[in-house]
Amino acid sequence: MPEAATSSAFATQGLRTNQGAEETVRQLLRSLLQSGQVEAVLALGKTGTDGKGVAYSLFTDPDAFAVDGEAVPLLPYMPANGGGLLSRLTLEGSLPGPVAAVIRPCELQAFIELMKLNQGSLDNVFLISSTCGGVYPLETGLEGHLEEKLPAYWRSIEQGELDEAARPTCRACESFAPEGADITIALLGEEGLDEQCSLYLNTERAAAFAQRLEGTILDAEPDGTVLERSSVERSAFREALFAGVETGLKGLVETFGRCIGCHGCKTVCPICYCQVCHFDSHECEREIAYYEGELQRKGGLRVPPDTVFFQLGRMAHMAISCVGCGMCTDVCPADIPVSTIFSKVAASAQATFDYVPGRALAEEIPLRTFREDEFAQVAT
Amino acid sequence: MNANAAVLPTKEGFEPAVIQWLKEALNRNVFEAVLIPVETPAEDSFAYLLIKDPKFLDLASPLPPIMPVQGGKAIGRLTMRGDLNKRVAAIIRPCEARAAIELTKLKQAHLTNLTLITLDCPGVLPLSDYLDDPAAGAARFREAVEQDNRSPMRPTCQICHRFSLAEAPATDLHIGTLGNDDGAAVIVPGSLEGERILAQMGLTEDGDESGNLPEMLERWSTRAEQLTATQTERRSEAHAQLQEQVAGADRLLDIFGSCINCHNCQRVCPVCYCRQCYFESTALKLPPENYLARAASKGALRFAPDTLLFHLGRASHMALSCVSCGACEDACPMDIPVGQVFSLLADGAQEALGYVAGRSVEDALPLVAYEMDELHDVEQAYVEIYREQEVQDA
Amino acid sequence: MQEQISETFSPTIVGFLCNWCTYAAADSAGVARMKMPPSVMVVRVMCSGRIDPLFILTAFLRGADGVLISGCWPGQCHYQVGNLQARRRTALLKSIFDALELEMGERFRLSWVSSSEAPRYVRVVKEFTRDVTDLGPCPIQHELFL
Amino acid sequence: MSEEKTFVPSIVYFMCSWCGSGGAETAAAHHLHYPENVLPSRVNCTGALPAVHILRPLIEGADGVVISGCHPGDCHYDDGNFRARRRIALVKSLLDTLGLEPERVWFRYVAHGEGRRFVDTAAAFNEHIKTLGPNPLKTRSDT
Repeated sequence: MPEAATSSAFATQGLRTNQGAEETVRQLLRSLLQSGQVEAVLALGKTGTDGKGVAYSLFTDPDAFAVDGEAVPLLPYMPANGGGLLSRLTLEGSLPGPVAAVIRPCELQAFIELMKLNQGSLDNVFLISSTCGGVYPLETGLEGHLEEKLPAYWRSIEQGELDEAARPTCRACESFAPEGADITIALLGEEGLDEQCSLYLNTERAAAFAQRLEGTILDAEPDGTVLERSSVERSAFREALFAGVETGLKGLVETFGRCIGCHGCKTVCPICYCQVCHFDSHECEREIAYYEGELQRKGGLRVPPDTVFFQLGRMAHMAISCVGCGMCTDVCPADIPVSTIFSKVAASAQATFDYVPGRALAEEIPLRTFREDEFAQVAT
Repeated sequence: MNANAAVLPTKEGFEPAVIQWLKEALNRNVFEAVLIPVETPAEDSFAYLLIKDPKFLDLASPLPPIMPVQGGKAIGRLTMRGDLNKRVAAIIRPCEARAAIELTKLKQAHLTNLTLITLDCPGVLPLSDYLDDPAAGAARFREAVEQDNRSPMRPTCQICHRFSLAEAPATDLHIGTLGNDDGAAVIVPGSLEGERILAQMGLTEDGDESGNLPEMLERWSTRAEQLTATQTERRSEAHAQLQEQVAGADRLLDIFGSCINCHNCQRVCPVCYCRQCYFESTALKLPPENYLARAASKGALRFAPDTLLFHLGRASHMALSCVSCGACEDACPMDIPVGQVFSLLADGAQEALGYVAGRSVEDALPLVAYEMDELHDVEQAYVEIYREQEVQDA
Repeated sequence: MQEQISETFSPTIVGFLCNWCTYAAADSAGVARMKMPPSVMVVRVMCSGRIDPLFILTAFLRGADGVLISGCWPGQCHYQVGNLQARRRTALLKSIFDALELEMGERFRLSWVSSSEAPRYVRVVKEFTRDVTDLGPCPIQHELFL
Repeated sequence: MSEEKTFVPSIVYFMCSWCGSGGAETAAAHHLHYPENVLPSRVNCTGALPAVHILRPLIEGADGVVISGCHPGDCHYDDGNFRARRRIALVKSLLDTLGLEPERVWFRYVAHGEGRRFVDTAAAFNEHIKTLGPNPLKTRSDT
């Protein structure tokens, strides 16, 4: 899988600028807005007068991408899954003009997956992504701790490694090279990221948009060895992480026992797109008779009920499309490693159908298709 | 006010005594089931359990150190579809009882056959603090309770002034522990149902062998009154301070700047009962042209949009029913002081409309009731000098 | 009471039967007075493709020891492909249970039984009842903290 | 030019369809003018105006919101205006607590025949908002 990922991530033309990665991206987005080539840019930005908050914003003012502007497109932080946001942006109709989005590979995957689920439109969306070195947990962003981490973050990126303080989900991520982006920014394992930056322009549109950037055309394909090494390392971490999941009924009950029922994992999940979740619907508003029946049968039951049902049911609904973005773990106020458990289940479900979510628009979602001669062992 | 109160025998310590009492009540068929917090199997949290089999009560904890689920919400989920057929007792904290009463008035809960039993609440620890190390958290909680110290508790608990029902018991039974040492407790009925239960359980004034009841009641209400006064003062000081921190667009947006729109605060709020929240509905999902136009007019648009509208709008929906339980703050992954801000907003709104959320099922909901002659300060008086002209025009 | 049950444990099985094939087979098995264990509580569905994984989860959480899903043979679905979709969903749920090591995979079964195969239906019920009896009561049903 | 003169506030005027908009009709019949930056919006009854619809314009670009309904006792639905008064008291209390200038919301009674009163309300509110200046929230991109 990683080989395929790297090759399609860098499809066509390479461009090396003699500016740092951060500056290159800022300059590119600024020029796109200034020239009117895009109407807006979806990227991370700082909020508030103190700039302590970080949120995605739809920028139309080119000055946001000035050196001291509020946009921070490459900040290793994920306050929301950008794929879900692009879906929200285009849910009620396709974009009237081009909009660029700077998002991470898992966000890109989520967006493609949502397109397969008819939750938006790809038209006029210009996707800029990068080889991802992970992001920090949400709580790192509180009280300005994120700034302190940045030097270490970029140092480890250049060495093709992940900072140990990055989210476990990111350290266990195997699809960190974007597929289907118009522009791929090479970050992982690239040297001198504060002085130079390599961009790979994968579409004609990307080549046209990047014309204003000064740089040298790269002949050689990028060196894939660092990415491969990172992939091996991350796979090992992933296996260790999965091995730590408490399984069985006991494990499930113990892990989700402290769930407070906020359903935040569902709200922030880019794949969970339902307007009203089944588990918030009247279907799950139980009649008195339900409680009394369960009481009769078991002598006691949890109120509100359906904690494990919610988790298992959500797995059944979205595990096939889970992109492992880790938002669910980040948001959990009870510190349940939701993403680890879901990723483990997703890996199993996706392997069953030999499916990689969000890889290509043409790949059908497994539950929408079938073959006559398959899963013979399942049915008797 | 405390007529027909009784002494709760607490020889073996307060919590075991309550559990023993509930077991006996189950055995005597005074209740058919009990809704009570129980420690989870991993021993790292608590959950409400509806218990019929008395043996499960051994695991119960009437006064857990955290509040992972607001008891009012649990009662709402249990009874949202109608009246209970079995007699159930719910052991909850005063703020949870207020939420249950509020939900009843909003027709989202039914109190028939449900006996609300409240306890004097010392507050609870912040959920994240406790989950970091449950054993240490439990010890910290015990110590704080013994020392009558609210500083390790959640900020909303630190400034809570309705932790006891000594002033006006709105629930069927209230167990008072304040003022009496060594876990001694009085149990005070707030309704005829409560009195009936005490009688059934043989807990009456006449049954008080020690003869300490009058003194205990006196000590309890004096202490509760005293503590209420200091807490009220603390609350108004804290609110004044908080208001300075949030007032004005800049400061407000700084506070909500790190919001990630997970809506956890809304989901865990006991009085936010809508199945489909307005702020998640299609009402705010608009064509991309709308978002782009809004972005163009300001230079940028935070996306997903409407963060402030969500918080302010939610306040407009529930501030009058807010019981300041702090569940929202516990559920916030970004540590936004949302519970404190909402308690500030709620106090202001409830004062403006002369209402106290969850005080009694009898009080009419403030947006349902009205007076003809009230709130004239929100009407914009028409300047009389125009009148002449008006008559002329006509 | 639990001890008593385990001695003469007869499992509760929820059977989701397709209206066009298996339900008819079950019907004719009854008409022909074929003998089978009374373990299956039948839920008639219009197509095995209608069965959401949540139905199966609900059955287990509400006290079922086994879940039987039965529809038309591949190629014979009244709605062309509903049974093939059901098969994929079953595979999905099995993979979820496997990943969580829930040991539930054996407790639900997908069988093809056409409307004329009453004896086959009886055999399926007998075999599944025997297998679930061997597995014993489903541990989920007495868990308080679900 | 000073800033105050160039500031044209954007104002949303929610009017009850029985009285407020009747007032607007009367005003039109009498050829009375009101500032064109006041955007009229008809609601069936002020009692049917959710608090969120007052907050939303204030966050998304309006400098002020004015609401007019029937005089007390004249409500087409008996008590809609009394309920509206409570709801507006709630909104004002929230805005006041958060220092968001509750004076940007006005509530006034305007009857069907009171065209002059309608025009005066629009004009007076316009002047009032001009003195208050632009709403600080409307330029913020991080709401």
